[in-house]
Amino acid sequence: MSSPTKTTSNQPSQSREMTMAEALREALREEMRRDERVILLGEDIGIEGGFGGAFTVTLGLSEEFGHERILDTPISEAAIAGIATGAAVGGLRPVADVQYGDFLFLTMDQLANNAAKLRYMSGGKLSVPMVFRAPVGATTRGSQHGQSLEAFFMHVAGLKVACPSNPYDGKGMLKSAIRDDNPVIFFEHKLLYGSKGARKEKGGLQVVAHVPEEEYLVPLGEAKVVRPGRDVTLVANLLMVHKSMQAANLLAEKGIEAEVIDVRSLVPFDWATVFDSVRKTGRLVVVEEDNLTGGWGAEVVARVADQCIGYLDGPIRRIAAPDTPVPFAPIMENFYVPSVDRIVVTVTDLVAPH
Amino acid sequence: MSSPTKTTSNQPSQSREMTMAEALREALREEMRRDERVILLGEDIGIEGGFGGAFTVTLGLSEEFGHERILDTPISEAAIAGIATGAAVGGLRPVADVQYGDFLFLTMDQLANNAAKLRYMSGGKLSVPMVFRAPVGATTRGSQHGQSLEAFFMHVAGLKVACPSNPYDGKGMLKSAIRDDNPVIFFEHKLLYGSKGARKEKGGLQVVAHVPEEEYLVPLGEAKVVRPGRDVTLVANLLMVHKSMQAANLLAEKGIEAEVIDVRSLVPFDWATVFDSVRKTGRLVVVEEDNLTGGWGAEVVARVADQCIGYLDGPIRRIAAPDTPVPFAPIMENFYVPSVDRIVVTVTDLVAPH
Amino acid sequence: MKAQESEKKLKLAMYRRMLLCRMFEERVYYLFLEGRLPGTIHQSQGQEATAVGVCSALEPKDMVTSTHRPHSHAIARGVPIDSLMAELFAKLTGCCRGKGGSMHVGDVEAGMLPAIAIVGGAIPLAAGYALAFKRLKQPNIVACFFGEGATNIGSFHEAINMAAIWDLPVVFVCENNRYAASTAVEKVMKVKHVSERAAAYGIPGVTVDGNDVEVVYGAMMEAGARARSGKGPTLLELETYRFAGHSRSDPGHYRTAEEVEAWKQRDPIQVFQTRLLNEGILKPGDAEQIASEIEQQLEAAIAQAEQDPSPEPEDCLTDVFAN
Amino acid sequence: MKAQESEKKLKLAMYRRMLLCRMFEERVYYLFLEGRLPGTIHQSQGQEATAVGVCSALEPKDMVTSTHRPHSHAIARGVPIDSLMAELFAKLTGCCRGKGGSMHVGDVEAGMLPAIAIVGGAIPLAAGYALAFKRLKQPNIVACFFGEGATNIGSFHEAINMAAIWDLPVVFVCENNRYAASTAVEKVMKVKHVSERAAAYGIPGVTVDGNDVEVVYGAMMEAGARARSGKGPTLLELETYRFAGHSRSDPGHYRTAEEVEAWKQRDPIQVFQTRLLNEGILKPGDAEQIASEIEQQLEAAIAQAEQDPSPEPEDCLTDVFAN
Ligand SMILES: Cc1ncc(C[n+]2csc(CCOP(=O)(O)OP(=O)(O)O)c2C)c(N)n1
Ligand SMILES: Cc1ncc(C[n+]2csc(CCOP(=O)(O)OP(=O)(O)O)c2C)c(N)n1
Ligand SMILES: [Mg+2]
Ligand SMILES: [Mg+2]
Repeated sequence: MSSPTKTTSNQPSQSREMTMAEALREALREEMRRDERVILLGEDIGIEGGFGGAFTVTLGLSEEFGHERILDTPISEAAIAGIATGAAVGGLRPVADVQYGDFLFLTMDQLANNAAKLRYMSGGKLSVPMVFRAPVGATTRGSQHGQSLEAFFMHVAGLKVACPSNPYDGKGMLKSAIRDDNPVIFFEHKLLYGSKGARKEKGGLQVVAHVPEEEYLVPLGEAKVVRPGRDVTLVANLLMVHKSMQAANLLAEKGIEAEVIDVRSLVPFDWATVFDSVRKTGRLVVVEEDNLTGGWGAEVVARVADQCIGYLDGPIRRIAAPDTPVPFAPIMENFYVPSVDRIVVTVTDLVAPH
Repeated sequence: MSSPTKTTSNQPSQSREMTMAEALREALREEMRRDERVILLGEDIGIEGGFGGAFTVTLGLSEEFGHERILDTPISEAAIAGIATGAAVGGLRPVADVQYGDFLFLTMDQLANNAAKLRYMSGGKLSVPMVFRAPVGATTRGSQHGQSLEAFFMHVAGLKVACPSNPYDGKGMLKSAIRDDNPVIFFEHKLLYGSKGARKEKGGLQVVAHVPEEEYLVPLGEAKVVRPGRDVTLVANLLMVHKSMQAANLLAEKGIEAEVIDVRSLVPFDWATVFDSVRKTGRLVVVEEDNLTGGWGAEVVARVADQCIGYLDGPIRRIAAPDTPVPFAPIMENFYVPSVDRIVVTVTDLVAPH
Repeated sequence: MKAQESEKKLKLAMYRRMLLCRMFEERVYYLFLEGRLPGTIHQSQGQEATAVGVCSALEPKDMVTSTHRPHSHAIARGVPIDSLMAELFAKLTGCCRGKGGSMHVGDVEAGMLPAIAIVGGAIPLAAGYALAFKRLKQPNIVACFFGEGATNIGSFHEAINMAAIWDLPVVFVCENNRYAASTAVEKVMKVKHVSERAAAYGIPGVTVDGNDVEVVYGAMMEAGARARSGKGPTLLELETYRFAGHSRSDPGHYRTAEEVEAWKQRDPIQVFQTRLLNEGILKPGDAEQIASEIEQQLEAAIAQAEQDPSPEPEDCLTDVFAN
Repeated sequence: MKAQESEKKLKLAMYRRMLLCRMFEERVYYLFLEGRLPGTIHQSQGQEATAVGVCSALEPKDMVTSTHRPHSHAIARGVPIDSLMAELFAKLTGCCRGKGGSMHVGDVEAGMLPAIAIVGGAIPLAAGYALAFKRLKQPNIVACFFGEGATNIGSFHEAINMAAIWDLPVVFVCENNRYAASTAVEKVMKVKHVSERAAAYGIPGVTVDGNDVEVVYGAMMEAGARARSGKGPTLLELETYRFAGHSRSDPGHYRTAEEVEAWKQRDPIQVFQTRLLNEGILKPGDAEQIASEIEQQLEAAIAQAEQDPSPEPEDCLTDVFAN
């Protein structure tokens, strides 16, 4: 899985190749320059001689913006979330983060009971413009450092959920998230940060994208058809978009044309794009890295089974991790994380006339 | 919704009518008498002159078992969950609780990262025999005291999830959960505790059931067809089982025979019973009190869309709460919580020839 | 002269406000018994000096955070009585437009965030709001109310530590009424005073008589000045007692009649009234006069709330997301 | 005589154990550089006296909980080296059968729970395990290891308070190595000593030199005796330093060379070795002899681990639920 995959984002003349880590860093820098109210909160994000966060995204920002705006916190995830929420209500636009998505479980009371509900409980009198960044995905770190948590937050009414799969979307969506007046949980995949950061992950993809010099935004709530196809619709996010693309290329060799949709954001969700595709192809396979039961893919299937049932030519399949914690041994982890091969086999079987 | 609904549980000659609160209390008492290792942990559960927990379930138990086994805790939900987990690994069989399910968000790190994964991370060398009880459901308490959280825990690999709808199942399943060698999240609905406890809830159902004198268990992982029918399958849990039954009776008057399935436990889930029913009726409507997006109903639809698609005569519908926090005003709450009327209308429309 | 005059005015204002808190709660209690209000309530009879003493020491643009027991905080902070009453009646005119209810009353305009009913849940919010004040260079502070029971939860520890290391302009106000629901404080912490916990964060911890509104006011002025001047937070423990049950349905059998009686002897309103009479600030008859004015105010609020419009069922769907 | 003999044996055992910890970590470091081990590691060179001093004061049936930095805790506790090495190699013979990895090593048989990599996450587990000891009337205690960074997280506060009010048989062992990843302790707490936080729970707080294994052993024996006798927990702060980076990829530029150098002068193994030589407990050449024995032990463990069987991909699916 090391061959560079370039995203087919609209490429304006003036553009550079960037990794996800670089693109996210540039988004933070631009928004912090643009709006004094944007601050960052997190562990090890701005320490001199430090890491720039667990995955280098904030590296160098404290030099430009200082420690008044780049706040290195104690290991207090719940308070990081709650303080970001309170600061947002108070007029700032905090961008907080956890070093690994797994730690979001510590923040759920503050995010689900406070951030997501304060506007509602106030009768619409206040808003909570904050972003909470979280790296997800299995990277041979074991059960407590490899989970995917999108589904938990997609289920919390009042939170938006973003999950960009490439640097172009990453930058554009992070900027949109920061300008959004609502709490946005922003998921990033550890294997997509790219190798230019100090923290290249084993098995990481060399995902680079052309990122234009001039400013641009990618709105939250718009899915993207990253590959058109007539035979089957593959719906994926984050790392699984890339695996689905690789699978689609292999399937094409067998004459199976898969349409690949990158959901990009889970809340709001761009249902129309998925429905249109399924109505065209008649077949749906959702590909997610998360545990099968109760994953976000189930919601996609449920909406399609409600809205597109008459168009389906076969069962709806989900390709997901089994219902187990993330195992440590790479041999087991490779079995746990949906593989290109699994996608190819599943789709081939689904499309094959029975 | 005040007419008494009696559950049609197998009724042995020797039996008494009991409310959910009474049945759960009896289950705890029996298991504590049976096994010294069973202890209770929670806030205000055993204080003299106190409440017996938020809904009287533990009332009187400390008199019999003493404060060595009925542990009144500080307001420290995360530690309650973590201490129960550690105690379980250490050889006890703790039954812990939160006063309102909404507080489970505070426990998610301990339950999802530790309780659910310790056995796995140890390579199967230890087990975590604990039960965590949580009252759910909207009862005019507003956004932070009325949520339904089953879906969050159904998605955590390594946790079992129970949700009994009546006193007979409540007692039998709680006893099974206590004897189970795995962590079980045990959901109870506030409107189903019954009126005999000091804490009768407005709008609560007068659900009583015949509970046999002699000991019995209701295994986790077995759904129950509480009403047979040929036209449509209604899958529900907790309070929604009762609303579905009421709807089914009204539908019968229109000549629509709904089969109502009480899932009883979400993990393990009795897929066969649901699949068999859907294959028979050709139509599925899932009824849940939780927010629509990412609710446990989505998983039910996804499994059916994978396994039973050829048997479906129409779209699969879900009746759930909208994607909003729980509103306070009863007028809004009644709109938020799925109503008997909504079920009737949805099913009628689904079954009607188009 | 002038100073005396304003001091006198302050005392009278505090007295009236305390009485308003008390009479509001008593009136609301009966409304519940009559079944005219939905949901549940956590009342604060007996804790008026803490709410009024603290809020009287605040500036208009300061912010208050509160708990599941927020009525007196809201009244003391100046959330309009009509909008409070309307919220309890679940009306569209309520301070939360009927979406919040008793446990979430608040009004940012009046300087109070919606109350948070998750014990300890508002403590990080308070620190965060204080962080905003600091970053935006506003000269304001946050008064963060919570009970002694909340000092055992993680958010208390994490948020106070962060407020301490960043010298945030917030005062952590612990209303120690000796019980968390049915649980006596001695059962759940070994320290005699909650204020002893301040040392763990390197901030001042102070314990004062929470039933003496002037003492509370003075302590809050001091802690507030410290916070305003950039010296950081204080953990201010106010020793008090709730006369009411924990919630609507609680008869309070976990407390002895003697204990309750002893505290009633120290009724913050009685104590203060007697003092004001001795000081001649209250003339004979004034108290009755004030009470009847409040009485009318409350009856008007109830009458208004009852005829105010209810939300529509579909209003449930709004206010989830901004724009 | 007898006493002296056993004391001598204990010292030698502690010396050997510390050296084993050090040499294990150094060997493992190179295995990682050579790309022979998957995942990441958090190493403990420099913190051997804390791990060995504490675990040497434990009884066979006592229990240890650990963190993301667990290798020395496991070695000190007596988790078999082969099974530790095999776990790092992700083999079926690993102490977690390849499912846990470096951050979760442990072995209940040996008296150590799987390490918890969520900072502070094991503190409630330790209190819970201690509760089980107490209920089951076992005369044992739990030694709960965590770093100073963990003392800012909610679970520390909640769990220690509960252990305190119930007098649970647990010792909270804080390895204060001055940094949480890149974050210096002064940045995130205002107290000078973590042990000052014990007062918030009404339990003893003790700070000792964590680089002197005998001092650590003595302090742990005392805290352990207290816990065993039903007097409850102690917060034991051990001042130490990690020579390694925070994790595999950390060059540690947030620390000055001088600081690192100064601490290396206090290398717990060097300090102890010199003392043992002076006391004549170690004879010239003994140290080298012990080192080479350990060397062989490690090489054997590596050779064994490399030829041990790997799990099958499908093994991923087992061990989720009991029975
Ligand atoms: C996290 C959490 N746990 C439990 C509850 C249930 N509960 C509501 S109030 C209360 C007692 C709070 O005691 P304290 O903090 O002293 O405040 P007081 O009620 O005395 O004003 C409890 C346990 C809750 N709302 N939130
Ligand atoms: C809850 C949580 N937050 C953040 C992390 C990432 N992390 C791993 S170790 C570490 C530093 C821990 O410092 P300390 O507790 O002092 O232990 P030390 O590493 O110094 O041994 C951090 C921030 C984590 N594993 N868990
Ligand atoms: Mg209290
Ligand atoms: Mg440290």
